[in-house]
Amino acid sequence: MIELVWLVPLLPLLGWLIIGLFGKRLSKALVGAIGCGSVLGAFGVSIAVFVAVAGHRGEFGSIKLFDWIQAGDFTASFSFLVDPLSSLFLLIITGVGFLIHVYSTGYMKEDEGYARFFAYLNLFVFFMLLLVLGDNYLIMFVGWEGVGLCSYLLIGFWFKNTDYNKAARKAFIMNRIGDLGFLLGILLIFVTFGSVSYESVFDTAASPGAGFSNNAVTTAICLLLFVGAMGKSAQIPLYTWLPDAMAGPTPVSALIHAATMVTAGIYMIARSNILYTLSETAMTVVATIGILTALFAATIGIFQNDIKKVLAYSTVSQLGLMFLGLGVGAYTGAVFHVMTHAFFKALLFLAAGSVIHAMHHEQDIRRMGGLKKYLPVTFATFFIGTIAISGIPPFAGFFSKDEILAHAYMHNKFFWFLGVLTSMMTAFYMFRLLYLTFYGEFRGTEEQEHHLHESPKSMTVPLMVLAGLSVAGGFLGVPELFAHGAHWLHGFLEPSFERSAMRMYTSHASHAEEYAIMGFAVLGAVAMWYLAKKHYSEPDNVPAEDDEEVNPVQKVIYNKYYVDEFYEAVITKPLNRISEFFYGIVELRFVDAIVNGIGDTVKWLAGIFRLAQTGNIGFYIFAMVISIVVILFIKIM
Amino acid sequence: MNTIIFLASLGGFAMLAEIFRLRKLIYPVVLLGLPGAAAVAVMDWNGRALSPIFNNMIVFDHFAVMFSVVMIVTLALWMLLAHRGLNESVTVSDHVSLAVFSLTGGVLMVCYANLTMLFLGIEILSIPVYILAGSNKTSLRSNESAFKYFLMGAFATGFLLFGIAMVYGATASFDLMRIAEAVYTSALTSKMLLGTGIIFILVGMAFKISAVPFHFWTPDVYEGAPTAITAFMSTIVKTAAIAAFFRLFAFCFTGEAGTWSTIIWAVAALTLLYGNITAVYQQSVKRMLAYSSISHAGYMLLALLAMADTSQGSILYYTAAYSAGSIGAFAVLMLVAQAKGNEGFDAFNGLGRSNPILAFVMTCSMLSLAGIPPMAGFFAKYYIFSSALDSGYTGIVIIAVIASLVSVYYYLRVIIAMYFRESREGLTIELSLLHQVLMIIVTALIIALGIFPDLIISRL
Amino acid sequence: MKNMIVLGLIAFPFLAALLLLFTKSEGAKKIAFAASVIEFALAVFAFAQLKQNAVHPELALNVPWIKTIGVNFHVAIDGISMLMVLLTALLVPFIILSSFRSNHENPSLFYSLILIMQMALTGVFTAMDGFLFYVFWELALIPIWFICLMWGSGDRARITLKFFIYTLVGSLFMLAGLIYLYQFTGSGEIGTKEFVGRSFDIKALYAAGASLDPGQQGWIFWAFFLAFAIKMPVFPFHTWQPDTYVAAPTAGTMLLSGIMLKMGTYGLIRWLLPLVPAGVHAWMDTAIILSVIGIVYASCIAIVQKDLKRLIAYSSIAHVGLISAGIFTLTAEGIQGGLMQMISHGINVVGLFFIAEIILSRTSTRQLAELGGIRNVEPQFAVLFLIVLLGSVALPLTSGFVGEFLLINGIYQYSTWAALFAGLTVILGAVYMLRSYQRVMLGETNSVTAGFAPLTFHEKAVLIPIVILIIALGVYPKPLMEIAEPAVKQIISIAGGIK
Amino acid sequence: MTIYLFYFLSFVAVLCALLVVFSKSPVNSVLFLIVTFFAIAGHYVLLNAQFLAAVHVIVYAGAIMVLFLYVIMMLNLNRDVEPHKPVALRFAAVVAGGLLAITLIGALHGAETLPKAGNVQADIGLIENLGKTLFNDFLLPFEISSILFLSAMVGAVMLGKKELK
Amino acid sequence: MSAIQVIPVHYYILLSVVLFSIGVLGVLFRRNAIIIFMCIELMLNAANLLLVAFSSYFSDAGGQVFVFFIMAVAAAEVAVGLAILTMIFRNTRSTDIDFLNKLKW
Repeated sequence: MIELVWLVPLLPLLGWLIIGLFGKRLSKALVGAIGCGSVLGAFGVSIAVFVAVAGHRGEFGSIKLFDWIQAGDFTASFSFLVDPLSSLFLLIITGVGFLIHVYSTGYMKEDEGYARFFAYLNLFVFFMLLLVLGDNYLIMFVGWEGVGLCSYLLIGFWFKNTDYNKAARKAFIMNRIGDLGFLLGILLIFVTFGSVSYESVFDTAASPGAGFSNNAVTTAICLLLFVGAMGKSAQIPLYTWLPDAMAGPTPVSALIHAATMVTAGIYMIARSNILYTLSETAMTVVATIGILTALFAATIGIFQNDIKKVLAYSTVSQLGLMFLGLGVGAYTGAVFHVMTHAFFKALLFLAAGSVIHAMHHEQDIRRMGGLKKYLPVTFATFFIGTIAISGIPPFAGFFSKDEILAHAYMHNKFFWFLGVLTSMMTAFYMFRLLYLTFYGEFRGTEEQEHHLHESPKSMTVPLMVLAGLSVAGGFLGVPELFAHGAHWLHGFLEPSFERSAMRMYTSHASHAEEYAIMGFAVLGAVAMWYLAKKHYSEPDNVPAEDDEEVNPVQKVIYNKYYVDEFYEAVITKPLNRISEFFYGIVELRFVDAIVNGIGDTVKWLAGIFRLAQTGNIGFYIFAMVISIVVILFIKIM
Repeated sequence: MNTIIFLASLGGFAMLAEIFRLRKLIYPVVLLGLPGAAAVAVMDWNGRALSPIFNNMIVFDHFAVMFSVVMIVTLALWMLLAHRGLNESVTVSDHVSLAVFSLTGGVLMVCYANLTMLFLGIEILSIPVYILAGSNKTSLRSNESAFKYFLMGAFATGFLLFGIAMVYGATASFDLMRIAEAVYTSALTSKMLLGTGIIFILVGMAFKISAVPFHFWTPDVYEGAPTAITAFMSTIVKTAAIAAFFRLFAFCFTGEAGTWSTIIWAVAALTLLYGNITAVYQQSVKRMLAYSSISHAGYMLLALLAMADTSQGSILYYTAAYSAGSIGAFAVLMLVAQAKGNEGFDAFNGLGRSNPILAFVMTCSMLSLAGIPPMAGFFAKYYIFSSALDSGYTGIVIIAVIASLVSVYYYLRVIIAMYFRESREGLTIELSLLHQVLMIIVTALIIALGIFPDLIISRL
Repeated sequence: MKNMIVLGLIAFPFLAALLLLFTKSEGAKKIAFAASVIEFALAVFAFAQLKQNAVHPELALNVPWIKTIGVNFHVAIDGISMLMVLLTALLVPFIILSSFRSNHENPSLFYSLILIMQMALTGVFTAMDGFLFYVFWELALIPIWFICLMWGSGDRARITLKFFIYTLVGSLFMLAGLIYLYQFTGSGEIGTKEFVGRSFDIKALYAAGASLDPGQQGWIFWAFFLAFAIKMPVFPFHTWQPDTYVAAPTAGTMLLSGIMLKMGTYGLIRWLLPLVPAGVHAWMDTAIILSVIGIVYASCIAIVQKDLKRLIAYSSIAHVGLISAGIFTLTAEGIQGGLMQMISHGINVVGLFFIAEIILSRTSTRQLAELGGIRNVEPQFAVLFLIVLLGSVALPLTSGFVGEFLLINGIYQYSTWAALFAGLTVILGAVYMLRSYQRVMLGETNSVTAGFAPLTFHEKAVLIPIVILIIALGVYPKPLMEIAEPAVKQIISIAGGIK
Repeated sequence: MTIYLFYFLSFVAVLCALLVVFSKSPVNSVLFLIVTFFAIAGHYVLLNAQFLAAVHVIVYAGAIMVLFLYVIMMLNLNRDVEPHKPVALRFAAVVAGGLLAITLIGALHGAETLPKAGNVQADIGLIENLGKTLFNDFLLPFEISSILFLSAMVGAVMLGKKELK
Repeated sequence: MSAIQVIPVHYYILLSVVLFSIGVLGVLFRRNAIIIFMCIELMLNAANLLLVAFSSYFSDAGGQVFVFFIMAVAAAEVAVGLAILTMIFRNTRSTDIDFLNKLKW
């Protein structure tokens, strides 16, 4: 079965080609059908592949399509690796992707760029699949850059708006900064291991006595790769693009900037787990950056008023948690969280999209309120999503987050503490969002109120499916604590992490500790729920307008700690100034001036020299005689 | 030897024909006679004159034959170039005979084996040119040109003669072989005498090839003389002079190279820099070509300086390429100046559109003079540089390279004027048949010599 | 007979040019286009022939030319040459086609100059004799100079003069180097059996170069490097380039940037690396540093450019800096990447300049500030532009990526820091390219761009194949990489790798 | 005796040469030059070049100088009012000429060590000997010089005659 | 008895040099073209004197024969030169070389 895995990326690619080339001439319905159908087909094949992988025979391996780049010692073939990790991601991407496609047929119905939108989405799915399917780092890089491109295209989907274009550009360029790190990482891998294919790299790295354990090179590789992950998965310091990326249509935010693309960094590290396992430094860095990002983004999330921005910071924060998981060796947990996060975050975004759709593209929660009665399905699903993300059992978020926090606890108590703090903040701002949006009185214009309506089926059905998944998805990874072998995912992913598992010192916490950890987290979440409910049910506590005075701390946080401004001042402006300097001074006044100066000097000399030609014979002969005298004089000397 | 007789007779015919009312015949006979002269010269290729004849007066070795052929062909082309002026003039007899006599002098200068012959050759070459430069009698510029040329030429001759006298004092002979032997074996009455004599001869020769600082006459004379005569001066006179220079110094004064090579080095460097740089400023194409002619003397001196095995071949090729390019350039210049009444760069404006053929020939000539492949001028420069580098003269080659870069500027200026600048009056210049023939031959020569340099260099 | 292919490749454009000149036909552009297509077919035929002869991968012709000084008309096509010839033969039809709309005055001259240029370029890429190489090298300068001078715009007299003299400066240094090397060719006493005459043959020159002591090799290195560095151009020898690109007519700019620039990079591979290995080893650091500085410097300057064509010109400097840095690493990856990038850059930059031309011809401006919103009017054009642009920023699965990746790979093997700075092109390239794309294509339509006419058939006929090539070569570069590999290995074995 | 004659002739030659340069009237210059030529002819006689001395007098004093005089008369240049160069230039001219003489003498330093001539053939300057040399060894230049005269003749006529138009 | 046996040859060299230099001096000193021609003749005569001196010194008739040729050439040159001068005089009414500077730079 897995030999057919090439169909998975191929179908969206074909979808893209057909829609891209003929989209204008096809009806919207047909475009939607092709767009969704191709992903659905891919989903079908993915299921088959997944089943084959998960089945008893445990089929996995590498499928080579063709040689791609070969030069000197460097070889990279276009081949796909099917293993539990990639098959799981296939499923997430095509599954969630399909739902979002379906959702989009409703959400984008009125848009003139309908066909273009689906073409981009299909292209994105193709690249995302390539990213996870590649059997070497270079193919991953292909997908990596490809999704970046699609992200750029989709953020700037409404290209008439200059701000959106700027956001798109920012996303692309920040990603490229990360990509450079990734690229250098790949090159270091090649230089070190003589190959970029996972199989041989990991085998070499893992082989005992090869000396890659806690070796500076390994650390360097890991850190360089992590730079790439920082860019793609929006970690400090390369996270600022993600909130801005909300300029794109909401399904895009759901698919790319929540469920799939941004988790590519996690996939990469999970894929390279052995390398990270070998380098404690790298692990620590990953964990530290992860938890810091999580905490940092969570604080910002508390004070945001744009429904999508809140979700965006929440995404950044959740991604940080996943990195924490990776950093503390909870590879399965991180991947698990990727999956559950894909469910509930996609759900949240889509539900938010539904709200925005109903509100005629109003995104400010200060203009919402009391939407529960107008948008019952949306509310219900959003509610589920909120509970799930807050980590309240038995919803999906609880299990995955718990696994990460448990590992963090074993690893470093302080990380755990911060993790719990983050988790609590998450619960707080999510419920804040929920209450501000759906409870209380409607605060928008009358016209908006007049038009409020529940979204069409094409949008609500995916919401319901995702809600279902958010509820049930967690049961794939029930902690061992409750039943032996309950953690199905752990068993399933084992082959992908077995190299790491062999060298990871795993100390299990006692049952009591585990219960305590769980209880602590759940208690915190529920407390926050209560707090948010209490605070934001009051109409007076609706957040202040932008021009109102607020206390300084709140202002700093509301303005995202002025990080964008800081980057502007430290990077963008100096770059422009250096460029101007290069062009205005170095290029024109110096390099080119020297070249021109040589020419001008010759002309100037010509003007001087010609004066010797006075036209006077007396002078000519005089000059000749003097020349002869000089020659004779030199001869005598 | 036969060549000299043939040419002298041709000149004599041109002189006398008028008396017998055969004026109409002068031009065609001489024009057709010149290829005959070239053929006669070629027949001497392996003739009895390979070693000196007439009591060691002249020698018709390969060097002499090839340079003679180059000059004779150049004169034939020159006849085509000047055909209108010659045929319309009542003085056709004078002009043609003087030109042919001058050529005879040139041939003498490439085949002499005795300083007497060198001296006579120089004078026979120069005196007709003094006259021709002033042949536009009513033009003050032409007068001035003739006068300057004559006066300074005579002055330089004084130095040459004094030098010859000193060399005679040192070696007791005018015979090149005997001098060479004496120089080589140091069988001299006085080394000082020889050295100073060589310097004086060098001054006289440097004057003839217009090397800095003995070049002062060149721009003024070239500018003032009728354009056709300028073409004559810058090709045949220069070829003869450099060949004579080379024969004397490379064959005869070799043993004293220590005395003169430094001087030539300095002279060549000055010539290259001064000629090329000053040309940049010029507003008149004719005067620019004069400076360019100065600078080309510098390149030729490089080959003399090198004294490598390839030097002869390189000078020969250089003169051939340079003559072809110059004839082309002067031909176009003459036609354009006649039509526009002005010799400035702006006279060439718009020529690319109004007269593509002339513009093309001019382009080839300019590129050739600038030394851009595949034109002949490129290989010429290449071969010279190669000879010089072969002998270890890296420094001067670098100067020459820089100088030729400068030269590109002013040569291209002409091309830019032709193809880029617009001209208000779209003057069409009618080309006579002979001019067309000239244009074709010159272009073919420039390109063919450039592509097949073996045609010439393998001969020496 | 098969060896006559090489001659055919060189001679055919020239004959076609002569025909054009003398027919003065009104349909000059069509004849020229047909000729260039035939030439392309010839090149493809040669490619096929070469592939079959994997053991002896050379189509060669060697006849004496200037016997006196040991110059032969030695032209040959090995893998490296093949790629370059193919690139030339591929781009010229596009270039000719792209100028169909321009209605140049005196078309027969215009197109014959292009074809003569093609002859010279093909000659440069196939010459295996130093002298011949130099002659073709210079010969290529004349037609392009005339094209720029006669059909260019702006202050072109001054600019093209600077261009001509500047490039000639380098060439003459190279000539000096060639002559110097030439003196060390040949061996044995004249007249004896062991006597071998001096020669400009590439093998003889290689041997002569290797026999020099490292100091001398260093001088030779600079003599050649200057020529190539100016031609490419590498910082700080680049200042002729932006002005010239802007002043030249678009066909000229395409020739300059698409093909002529590759003369320099090709020269590095064929003539510099194997010629003076010790010199290269002594100076490669400097060369790489200059190239890398050029990458960052030109990228930065491109960011603040206001004129689209000038922006592309600076981007070209940045790209070529990467190529040159990669080649100088003496790694197979670097050189193969360089070759790949030459092809890719050639295709890309032709596309970019054509796009600039399309915009200029419709809006009469290239100022970024005045444009905007073209995408609203002409979405198809926007897509084509975007793909070319992505090729230029080396997005994977475009041809640009293969080359750029291998180049950075090679540079990385040489030095991590160099790779880091060279890699900045990944970021800065995106910055200036996206900036220009946004300014030109996105945003609201304004009065300048409102009447943007749809692409004509000819324009599509150029852009679409270019776009297809960009993607196709990015996905499946193997045939090109394969054919160059043996030749590259040979070059490296002569030059000596860094390991 | 000979040496005194030599000194005398040399003194006359140099003095008159200087007077050629410094005298105001062109005619005076011509006359001084003729005297110089005679002095030089005297040297020739001393050097046993009797025939040459005769020819010298005939050609130079007789032909060339007459030609000069003729032209001066014809152009009516015999006035004392010839404008002089500025003093500075004249001074520079004297300096340059002096420098030339000095450096030239310096360059020829060492020639005074030349031995005196031993037995010399006294008769080489006689007509017979010169004639033999001229018509044997120097036959070709002798013939060739005819071309020179022809061209000079043609040229002088061409320049001298009035324009027909 | 030839003077050359009594008088050292370098006396003649000195004399020639002095005469030659006076000729050069005259060329530089004067403005009148005719005088300048005459000074050039003086230079030639200096060369002649040197040749004759050496001719006697070497007992070689060649030197004297050479002087014949110089005389011949000098005569021809003077003829041509004076022709040019008369031509100029016809146009400018002057033989002052300082007026002949239309061609310059």
